[in-house]
Amino acid sequence: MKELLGLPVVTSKHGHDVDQMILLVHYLMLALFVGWGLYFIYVLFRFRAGKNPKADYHGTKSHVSTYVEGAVAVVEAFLLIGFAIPLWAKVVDQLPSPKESTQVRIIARQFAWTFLYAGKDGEFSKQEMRLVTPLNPMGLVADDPNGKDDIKTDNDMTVPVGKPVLGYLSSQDVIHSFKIIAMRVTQDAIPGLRIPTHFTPTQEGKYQINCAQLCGGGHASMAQGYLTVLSQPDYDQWVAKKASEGGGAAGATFE
Amino acid sequence: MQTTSAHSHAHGSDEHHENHAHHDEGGFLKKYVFSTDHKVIGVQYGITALVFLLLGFILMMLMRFQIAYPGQPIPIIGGLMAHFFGPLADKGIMSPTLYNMFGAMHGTIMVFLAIVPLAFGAFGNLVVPLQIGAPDMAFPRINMVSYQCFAAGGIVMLVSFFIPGGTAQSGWTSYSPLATSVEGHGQTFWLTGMVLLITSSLLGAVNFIATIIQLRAPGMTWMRLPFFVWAQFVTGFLLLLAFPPLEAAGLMQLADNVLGTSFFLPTGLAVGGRLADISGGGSPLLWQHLFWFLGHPEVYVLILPAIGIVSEVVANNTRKPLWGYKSMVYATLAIGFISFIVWAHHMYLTGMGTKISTFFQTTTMIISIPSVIILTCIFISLWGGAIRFNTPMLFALAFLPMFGLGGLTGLPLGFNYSDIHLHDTYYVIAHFHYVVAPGTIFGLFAGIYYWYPKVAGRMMNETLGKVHFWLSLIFMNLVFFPMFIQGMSGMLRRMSDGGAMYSTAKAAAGSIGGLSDRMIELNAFVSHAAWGLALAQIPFIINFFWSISHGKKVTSDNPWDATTLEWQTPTPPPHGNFLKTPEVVRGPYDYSLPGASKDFVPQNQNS
Amino acid sequence: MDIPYTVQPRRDTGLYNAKLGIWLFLASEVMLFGALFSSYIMLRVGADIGEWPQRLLNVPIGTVNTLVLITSSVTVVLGWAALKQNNFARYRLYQTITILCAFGFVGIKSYEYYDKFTHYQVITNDGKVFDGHLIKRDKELVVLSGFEIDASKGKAHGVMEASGHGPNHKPHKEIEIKTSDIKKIGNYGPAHNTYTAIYFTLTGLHGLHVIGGALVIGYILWPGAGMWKTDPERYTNRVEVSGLFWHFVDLVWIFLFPVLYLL
Amino acid sequence: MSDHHSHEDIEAVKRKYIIIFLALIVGTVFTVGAYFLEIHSVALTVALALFIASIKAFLVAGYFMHLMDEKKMIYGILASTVFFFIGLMGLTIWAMHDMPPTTQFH
Ligand code: HEA
Ligand code: HEA
Ligand code: CUA
Ligand SMILES: [Cu+2]
Repeated sequence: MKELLGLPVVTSKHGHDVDQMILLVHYLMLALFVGWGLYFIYVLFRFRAGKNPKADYHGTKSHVSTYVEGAVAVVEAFLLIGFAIPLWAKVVDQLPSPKESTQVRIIARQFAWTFLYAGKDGEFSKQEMRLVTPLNPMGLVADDPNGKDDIKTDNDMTVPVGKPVLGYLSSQDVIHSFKIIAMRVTQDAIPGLRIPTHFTPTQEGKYQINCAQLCGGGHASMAQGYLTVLSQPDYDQWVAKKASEGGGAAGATFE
Repeated sequence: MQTTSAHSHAHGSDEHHENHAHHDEGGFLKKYVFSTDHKVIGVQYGITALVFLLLGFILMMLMRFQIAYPGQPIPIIGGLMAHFFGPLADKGIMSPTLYNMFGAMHGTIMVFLAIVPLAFGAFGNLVVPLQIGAPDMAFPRINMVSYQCFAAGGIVMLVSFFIPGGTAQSGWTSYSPLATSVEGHGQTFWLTGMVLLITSSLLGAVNFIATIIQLRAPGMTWMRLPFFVWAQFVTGFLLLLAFPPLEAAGLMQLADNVLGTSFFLPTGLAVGGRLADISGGGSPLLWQHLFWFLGHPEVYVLILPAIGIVSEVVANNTRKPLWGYKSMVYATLAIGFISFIVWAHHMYLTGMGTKISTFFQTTTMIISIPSVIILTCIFISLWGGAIRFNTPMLFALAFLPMFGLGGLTGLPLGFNYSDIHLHDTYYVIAHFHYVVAPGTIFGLFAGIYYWYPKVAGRMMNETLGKVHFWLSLIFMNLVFFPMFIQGMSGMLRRMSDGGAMYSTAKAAAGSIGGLSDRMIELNAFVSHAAWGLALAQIPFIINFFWSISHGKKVTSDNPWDATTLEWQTPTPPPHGNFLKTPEVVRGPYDYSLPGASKDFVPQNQNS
Repeated sequence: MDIPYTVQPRRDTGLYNAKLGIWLFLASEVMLFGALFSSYIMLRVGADIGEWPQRLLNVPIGTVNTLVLITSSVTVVLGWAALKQNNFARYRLYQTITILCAFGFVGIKSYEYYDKFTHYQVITNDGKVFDGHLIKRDKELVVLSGFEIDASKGKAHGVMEASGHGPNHKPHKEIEIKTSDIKKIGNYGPAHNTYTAIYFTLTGLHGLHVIGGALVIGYILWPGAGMWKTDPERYTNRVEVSGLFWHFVDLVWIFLFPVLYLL
Repeated sequence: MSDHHSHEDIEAVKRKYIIIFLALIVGTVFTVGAYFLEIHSVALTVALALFIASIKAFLVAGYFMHLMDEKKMIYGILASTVFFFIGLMGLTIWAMHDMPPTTQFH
């Protein structure tokens, strides 16, 4: 059935739940559509004027329809309480502990993605929106010692496999939306807010990052960003390399 | 006033002639342009809206070319576009910016300038006063002003295409900060146009509600109202109470654009210099809340009148009463109420917490139940009928599964957890087009074929009508069904290249999760189907104009053997509608009443 | 053709058309002002600490304007009551007062607007913030009558502390600033911050309602007065309906005044 | 008008209007008085101001606009309007506050 729906590959832990949920809803839809569809065709055939010239003023007295409506309500309640609400709470409110996850600040702009890693100390530089200038589009506080070892990359988000990724999404200009299809992640990046989002990749590889929210003339081609999922040792190497390249200063200084 | 009588062209009733003559004479302008007669205004609304419907469709056909063949010049009219839009359509190639403009205007035109005026303005004006037995609307002059505001709003929107910098380009949703950060004055025009359109709708809504409450003929109790009138009544309330917040939001965004305020602009924006010295402190989400507070009730504004039309046509052509009329009325009222508290299901992915999204998805699921009830009632009404398959009925019948499909696919969007994958994909596009295109538009087509003889005195051609129906049905599905498949595979909406940049072919070698070739190929398929859909409208357009003068003349005032009051007037109804105020003695759908001499008993007749 | 119930109420609803119409219209107005009011609260709650000016407006002036509007409201009902007693002259007197009040209200509001448009805030290159009324502005020099404010607690907070209008009134002094030292200069117009933005939007829209209402009342009072002779009942209805609108405008102000001036 | 007032009725009504007018003035004076007294609890000032404003609004709507003896239909319309207004304001405020942790910058 999932193949029939045409759901694409899924490579994150919670992604399977998303697919499961989509599947269940489609079962309900299919049942209703096929059920009523068959009824519909039958009725049109059986009660055509040619065959049934005299209509019945009262119609049917059956209560089946009430049961069907009741059943729809029950199934919807079941999907809500059993799936949507608790699962949503898990992806939205119950964030993984920062210590055990790869933390990344994701900053969208027209039309590219910037990623900020906390570096060795595990602490990000402070950000204050009133400090934003074209030279300091993230509003980083320049003399914050935590920022000295931050790592900044453009369009390159690299994370280790099997470990939760905790992203903090914000935007410099207009609203964008951070979407990785295979990870079943979609989250708007809204200027003025810093919205957490998390997922646990289960498969190494390279994934295109989509921008799902209309963000201007370049929206369709905001496609240079990639998520690279590496094994832990490869990831450690990548971090070391980046830290040496950027001289640890990439985060805080822009001048 | 108990004796509301009127004179008519056909049956000039003499003693009133002198008092009322001056209403009718007064030249072409007074009669067709500045008329206060609800039927003339209805026709004005109808024609204008149909023209906009066509225009919205044309914009989309051009966009579909761009989606199917990104980067290629548009054949035939490419040169013309280059002439009008300059660098935006260089060498006849539609630029992404122009694509965004057309997209925003397609949505705006279709929703606010085509469907609402057609469903509410045109059908409401033409049919509601007749069905309740009223001589006109409660406020005829306000009715005229309402149309004029609509026309003015439409003109502002049209003009905006040709101003330097072009028209609005931030989607019909006009999210801030994008809507404020783009160059040019397109958005300012859009907002001005919207304020006019909203004013028009508000005036219309006041008028409709007052008319339905006050001008019902004697004996026309609430539960004897035709279902169509109920649908329009609830629609009126939706417009009346949901539109003002968008008007407020529109004024605020206008201030952001023109006066440099920061209602929807947060501190620390760094959009390429343009917003450098704003004060900040605003909230982009505030706009979204105010927009969708209208946006969701608006979708029921689009669907309820269509459901009303379908109900009328189904009752008439099954020759039996609507099954569960009362539950349908209560369900409609329930939809009206609940539709005000579901809006944030469009905003699940703006960073909503669990509690609030639980609230909104619960209300979203609750509102699907009355829709199910209405549809079920119409389905069951078919049971035991003597179904006539004329053109209006075919469209009405096709409406049911099409709306069903659209409505059902609203469910996976309504659960926030499945929306994570489907949000902003073509699945959403397919969902709502199934409700508005083969749904609402089919309902409206049914209404046009059904009430045409009342207005024109002639029937539309059945053969052309059936050709129009079958071709439209087939092509509609060929256009919109593939979009479900594309959406499920993750193809995003509002992509000027149809998602080509995200396809496996264009993405970095070896990357996972791109769109397969098959999805991209579907684009061209869909576009061709859309153009086919356009061809399928030719029989309709011919039929529509040809029948005005050449259609089969109606031989009775009641060609469909219907029960409701609009068929109890002369054809076409004179100014003032009824020769004598009707006295209503029964419910709206006494078809095949046992013991009656004919298979229908009009509302104002004793069997 | 005549539309039923334009004058007499319909039995089962007890209303004549125009009365129902105006109430429906007012319902939509409630949603219009309600949305702006909600926006006010949202912006206020979301404002950074110290960025939302409090007590920026001149309360005595606002109080006078409130009284003006309340007076106009009572003259409207008294005028209507006079008509009910067939006393047209008395009605005309009352409604004339109403219109004068409307003028008064708009006049005072314009003065307040003028005051805000000449009230400037200047930020210098070395980060100092000055606030006051503009006395002079030319190529070299800007002269303000006001204060330097301590911006460390937020620009708006500083204004509150130093405010010339509020309870803790401080004397103004003349400040001269070289134009070349100025980083940013702007008046307290709508663009100043979200408070002034919503202030101007709310009061501006309200002011338009006052003007619109006065025009309608004035139309009924003078050019449209002929109807009193031909159809007095309908005329009285018109007066009642325009009065309902006018009271609504008053009602909006009853909420705007404490919210904008006092909080 | 169906509810025909006799002349004496009208006199009584006019007296009522004057009393309400005075009450409105007193309300205004109280509100402003509270302001100059400088109650230091912001919440209290807000509550007081809005409380007085509500009373004033009730007087204007109830008597000047004759809502006190208006018809069912009008009540129905206004009740649903109030319901939707509360929905608009309440749900929006709620939505702005129920966001995942760390979403707000400050
Ligand atoms: C007329 C228009 C209309 C209608 C009626 C609906 C009806 C519904 N809509 Fe839709 N919707 C839109 C127009 C409409 N929508 C538009 C325009 C958008 C996109 C806006 C944008 O972003 O640009 C949208 C987007 C949209 C979203 C946001 C998606 C996203 O952006 O991620 C959601 C989410 O909850 C949603 C849900 C629903 C639901 C639950 C219903 C329910 O009311 C549906 C209830 C109906 C049923 C459940 C059907 C009952 C069927 C049967 C009983 C059996 C049928 C069987 C046969 C016929 C054989 N809609
Ligand atoms: C009521 C609303 C409505 C209607 C009816 C339609 C109708 C159609 N829409 Fe539209 N659409 C929207 C509302 C609507 N749309 C909205 C809101 C959006 C989102 C915009 C955004 O992203 O901001 C959208 C977006 C949208 C997209 C996505 C674009 C993108 O994301 O990049 C596409 C893609 O194919 C599309 C296609 C179509 C097609 C093929 C039709 C066809 O069904 C059209 C069929 C039309 C007819 C059949 C017309 C018949 C007319 C006549 C017969 C005229 C007769 C005239 C006389 C007699 C004078 N629409
Ligand atoms: Cu960024 Cu779309
Ligand atoms: Cu919706």
